[in-house]
Amino acid sequence: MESNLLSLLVWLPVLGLLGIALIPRHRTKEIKWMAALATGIQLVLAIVLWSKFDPSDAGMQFVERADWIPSFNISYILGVDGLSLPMVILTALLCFIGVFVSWKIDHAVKGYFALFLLLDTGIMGVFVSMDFFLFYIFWEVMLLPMYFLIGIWGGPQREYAAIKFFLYTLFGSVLMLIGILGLYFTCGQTFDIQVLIQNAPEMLSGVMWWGMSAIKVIWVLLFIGFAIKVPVFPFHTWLPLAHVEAPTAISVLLAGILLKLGVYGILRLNYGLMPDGVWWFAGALAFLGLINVVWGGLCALAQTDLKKLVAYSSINHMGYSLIGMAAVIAAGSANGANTTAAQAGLAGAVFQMFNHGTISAMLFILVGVIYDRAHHREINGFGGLASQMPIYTGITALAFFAGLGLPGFSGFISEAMCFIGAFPVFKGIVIASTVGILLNAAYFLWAFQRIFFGKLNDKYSDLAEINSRELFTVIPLAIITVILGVYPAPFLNLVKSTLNLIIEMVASGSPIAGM
Amino acid sequence: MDNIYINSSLAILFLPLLAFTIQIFIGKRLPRQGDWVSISAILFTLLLAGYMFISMLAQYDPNFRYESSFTWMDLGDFKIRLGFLVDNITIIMLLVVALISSCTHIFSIKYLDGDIRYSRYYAYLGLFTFSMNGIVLANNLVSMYIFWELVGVSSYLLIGHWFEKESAANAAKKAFLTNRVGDIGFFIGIMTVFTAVGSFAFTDIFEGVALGSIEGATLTFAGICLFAGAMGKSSQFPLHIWLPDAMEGPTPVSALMHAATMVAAGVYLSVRLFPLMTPDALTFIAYIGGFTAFFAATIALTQNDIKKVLAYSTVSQLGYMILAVGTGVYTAAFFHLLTHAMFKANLFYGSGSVIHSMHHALHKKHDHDTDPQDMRNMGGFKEKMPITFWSMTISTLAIAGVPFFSGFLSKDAILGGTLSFAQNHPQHFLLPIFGFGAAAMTAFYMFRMIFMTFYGPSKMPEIYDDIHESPREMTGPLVLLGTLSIFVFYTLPYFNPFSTHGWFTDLIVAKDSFVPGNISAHEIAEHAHHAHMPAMILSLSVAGIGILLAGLMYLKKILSADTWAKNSGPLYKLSLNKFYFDENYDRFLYQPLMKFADKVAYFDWELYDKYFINGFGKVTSWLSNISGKFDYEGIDQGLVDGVGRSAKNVGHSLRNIQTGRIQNYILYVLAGAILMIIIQAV
Amino acid sequence: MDQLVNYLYISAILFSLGLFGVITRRNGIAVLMGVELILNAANINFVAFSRFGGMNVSGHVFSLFVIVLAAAEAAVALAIIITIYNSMQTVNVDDASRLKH
Amino acid sequence: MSELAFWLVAAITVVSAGMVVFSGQLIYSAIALLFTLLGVAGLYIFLWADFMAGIQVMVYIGGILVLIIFGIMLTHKIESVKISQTNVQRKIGAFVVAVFLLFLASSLGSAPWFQMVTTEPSETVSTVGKLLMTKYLLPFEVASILLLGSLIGAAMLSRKEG
Repeated sequence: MESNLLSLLVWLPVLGLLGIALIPRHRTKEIKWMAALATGIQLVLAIVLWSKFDPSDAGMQFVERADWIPSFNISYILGVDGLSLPMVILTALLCFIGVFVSWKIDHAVKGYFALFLLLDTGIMGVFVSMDFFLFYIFWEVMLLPMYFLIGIWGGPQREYAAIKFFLYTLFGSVLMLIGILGLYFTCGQTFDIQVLIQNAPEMLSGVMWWGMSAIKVIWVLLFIGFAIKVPVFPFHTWLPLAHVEAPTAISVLLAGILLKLGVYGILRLNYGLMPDGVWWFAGALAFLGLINVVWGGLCALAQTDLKKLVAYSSINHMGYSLIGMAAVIAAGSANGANTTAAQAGLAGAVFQMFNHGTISAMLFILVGVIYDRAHHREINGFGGLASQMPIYTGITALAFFAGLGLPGFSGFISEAMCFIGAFPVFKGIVIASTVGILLNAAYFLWAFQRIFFGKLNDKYSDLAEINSRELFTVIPLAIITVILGVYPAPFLNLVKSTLNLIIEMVASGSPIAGM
Repeated sequence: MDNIYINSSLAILFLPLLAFTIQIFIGKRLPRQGDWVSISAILFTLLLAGYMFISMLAQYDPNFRYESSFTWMDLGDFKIRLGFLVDNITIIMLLVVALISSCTHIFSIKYLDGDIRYSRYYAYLGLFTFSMNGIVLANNLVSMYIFWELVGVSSYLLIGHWFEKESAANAAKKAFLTNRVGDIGFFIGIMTVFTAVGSFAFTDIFEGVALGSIEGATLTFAGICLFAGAMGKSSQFPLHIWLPDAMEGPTPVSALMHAATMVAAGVYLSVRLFPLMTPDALTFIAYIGGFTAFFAATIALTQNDIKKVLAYSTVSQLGYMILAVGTGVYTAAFFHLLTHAMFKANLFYGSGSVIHSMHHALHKKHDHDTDPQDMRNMGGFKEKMPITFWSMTISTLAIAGVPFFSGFLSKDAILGGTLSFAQNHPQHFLLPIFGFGAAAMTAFYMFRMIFMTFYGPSKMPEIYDDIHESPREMTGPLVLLGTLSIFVFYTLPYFNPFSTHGWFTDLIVAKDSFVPGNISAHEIAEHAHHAHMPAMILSLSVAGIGILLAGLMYLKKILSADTWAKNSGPLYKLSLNKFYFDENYDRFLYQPLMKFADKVAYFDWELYDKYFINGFGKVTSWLSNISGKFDYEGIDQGLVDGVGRSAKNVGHSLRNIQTGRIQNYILYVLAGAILMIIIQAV
Repeated sequence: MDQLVNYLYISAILFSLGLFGVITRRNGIAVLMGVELILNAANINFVAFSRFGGMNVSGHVFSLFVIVLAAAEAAVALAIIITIYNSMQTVNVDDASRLKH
Repeated sequence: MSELAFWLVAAITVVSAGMVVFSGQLIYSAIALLFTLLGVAGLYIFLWADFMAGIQVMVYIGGILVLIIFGIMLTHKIESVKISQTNVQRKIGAFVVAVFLLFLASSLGSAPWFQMVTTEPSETVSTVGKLLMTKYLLPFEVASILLLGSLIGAAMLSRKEG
């Protein structure tokens, strides 16, 4: 059982999918419960995984290994470490919640939940696959259901949004594929990520392609692939559109997990395989983070559509993560071997991506709740809802305050850690991006005021209070946010040995000489 | 012994939080909306704080200090330890917070009677008390910052208590955002200090400063940044704009947060961090404080809203405290914080009492348009509300700096410090001018308020009959705090009304700065002592002039206020309109920012995405058109004999290969196989 | 006759002819005959390799299975062709392809 | 002598196969196919596969060919014995197939074939039978299921009401 835990986690949704396929299409209730069952068991398994995980071990655990296409050295390798475990848990949790968020889906229910479960498998697979080829396959598996989920069950502009999302991501994955092949042929024709992590730094150093360092080329190829998912500034425009058009549950998964894949990929692959490249790129990374923070914040401030505001806030929040990631180079001897800052920054970045997962999921669910009732999301179209829906107001206030980085919520800790970590190396950038904290507060509070404060809009005097199903989807996330905000140690202990390993690797790298 | 401190501190910290939790979740369903839960929690806190205070007095040790911390997070090298620091300053602050908070809780029973969010209100009070105690107990910058922001949010929630009013919602947002500006500075300061020292704990930081791990310009920068937090919270120029607006909140809240405790947090922070401030940073602080004291006083001169007068007075008094920190007499700052908390809270309760009765009187007349806070509608309340009148008068005497009252002692200490500072550094002659000027104005506008409210004929005779003294729940705190404005409580066991010498000066002793080369605490005390006499005489005379002028203008009406206003020309208008700060911030910061944000969003959505990104799509489809044509005309037609017919576009050209004829496919397969063989052979 | 390669040549020719038939014939039955040729070519190879590979009879078994398959395939294919003919009055494969539904 | 016989059989096989493909009339093709199949059976004999030769004659000629002729008869009016048939993509097909054959032949000719020297067994039936019942039992059973399936399938397809 234990040795197959990861496979079970990955393929369980597919089992659920088969189950759904057997249920006649008009029995929507059974279909929904089947999806809930599959994701529920998955969540339980994820928790079992967590309880059996040994946080002191920095390496891969629960490794499964089987030959797949031996002639190309492609294998089926799964494993988790401190970096991916939180993401696995988050994925299981959000997928489970996502099923209940989509409870109200009323057309083509069967197809929806089938695709939903397929998406679940894809995401889970990306986080646990330790073979580059497998990773890529899962990466693509994820793309397809997303396309249909947005394109069929989305809002009025759904087709445009879906195709845009699809093309953007496809563009990224093509570049990524080139990068993967480059690595494959330069580093001993293997796709095994663990082997690559061992060998790649050495085998890549000094390799030149067309007068450019191979590290730089591969770094940039992979980075763009991941940056589109994050999304990093110039590649971000699919996000607001996709978020706005996607059904609520899909927005939740999109913001909660899919964006994290980008950061995860950069940390796992760019950082793991090319520590020298980190030295070359960290400055740019921090700068992109700054742009994300400020740009996202400003755009969010200008929005009148609540969902778009939350979408831009995601861009803003992921910027903090980028800044924190860039802090890793503080650990290098050139920067005074300041491992303290590097640990703070990297742990902050990882923590931020987890927290954004819970917080933005909460925000999107809450936007969905109000949209279901009022059938629009125009911020200025509400007003005074606080007196009509006190519980909803309370939860939303909690989510908004969590989003604007109020202490007591987990988002604050991670943002602060990102900044503290990056400060010694990138003083100017960090100081400039603290403006983001202000923008953050400004757009959330302003939106909050416009929706909930003031006199109650007569149109909404019969708006129903948030119901227990919706509460059930939000409360777990709120609890996690608060608990980790008060006492983050459980999370940080989980990730720290893996992250310290990454820091060690990066610290041992050096800036690339020449082009 | 230590354990008792730690246990009572923990209890003091978490009891209000418990009350908050209970109120938030089940408050509404409890009898009396659960106010008794909050009140008993806070009274218990008061008991504990009182106990700590008494044991402090029993110990009578100026160097008493107890610290305890635990590891909050540990990433190997990066560690954060949070903990408590209990010393005399902490204990006094805890008592102040518990006392004023208890008063507010009791005062609010009647003041908010029948409010629709009564339990919510008490919940937020609990949250505030919790976070304020957190600030007071913090022994490190991290927990300080955490509670700092939590205080901000409880202030947001309480100012916005009546959120149906647009102005209240705006004020709440403004308060939070303005505070955030300061907090950003605070945060940058924390990062600077941490980067240099590697720890957040005060003790480690001071040690680092003493050892020189952070010094010179960096330390000045860090000091000023940290002080920026205090500027935001203590509403110092130019971040003072939120405090007057914050008066939109219920008056007891104004008394608790926006007069006595929360705004004093900035001063508290400055006092705590005084040892790491460099002379340059201190000079900056002194000027900010001095200017704020003066500037806010000039605005207070002309305000007609009773709470606005008090609000600007608060800003001005906070400026005093900051000035004291800047000039090195930081114990005087803390002393003023203590006395100010009592008399200013009292003044707010008094104004609350007046507003409450005005409100009820107006309500009886079904008059909802008249502003119950406007002093031009009051007058002659002295007979109707004697308790309120007397307690307010005592507090006004205290704030004006009249001997035998607490304010005299603390203000005098500050002014003495400022004067001696200017004597040693003649180039900073402006600071005492600010200080004494503000003192004169304070005396003037406070008595103006008293005269306009309580003396003379009533300006709205139609409601005069309905003005009544407030109920006991409201007068109780008034009497208590009014009594505490008398000097003896601060000079015990001595009874000299002209000397601060007493338990406070014995227990709170200034310590040397940790910044190498700074002037020592002993020297500062020495200088201040010398300046004591002239400062006292000067302050007494300016206060006397202020009171006299107020009396002539508003009591005896010998001087006409209108004529004076006219004569002062634009100055009067500037003061009345608060120097147009809000308007200018709106015009030069807020609006441009919003416009910029709109532009950015427009660019992002309408231009960048629509043209640039979608342009890629267009280019790609154009290229694929070309390649499709090439494919069709070049390859397809040549290879497939006679199959291709007229095809309209690229999509169709591809379709031509898809004949649906299996035999064609086999042929292609075969051709492909041959091709592969050829490739293999070559 | 004792040279493996001769058999292979014959088989190759048979295979190519069969292929040509499959590709070019329009009549379904003729296509089927082409397929039979291809199968026979394969069978010759099996048996030939069996003979020159140490008389390993496994080759025979294989071609036996191929024959079985061929029989099944012929039966089904003819059934299909007859059905198509019954409904469309044609046995031309390309006609059939054009009349989907 | 046997060498001559071999070439004769080979010639019959190849030529008749050509006729199968090129003949303009379907019924001629069918008859040519008969000779091809017979030729292949002959080749089996030269390859010491007596049992296979027998099976070839029985199954192919006795079964499949009869089936094909039945098919031809069933799908054409009996009076039109000259069942003409046309070809598509003749030229290009011929070209491609010819090139293919060329490659095939050249690779066959250039490959270094390895031949084992063995003696002719007296008969192969028992060996084949043993193999079928032991080593190839599973494929054997599968083949039987396939046959059953195709039997049912064919019956289903050719029912009047499909």
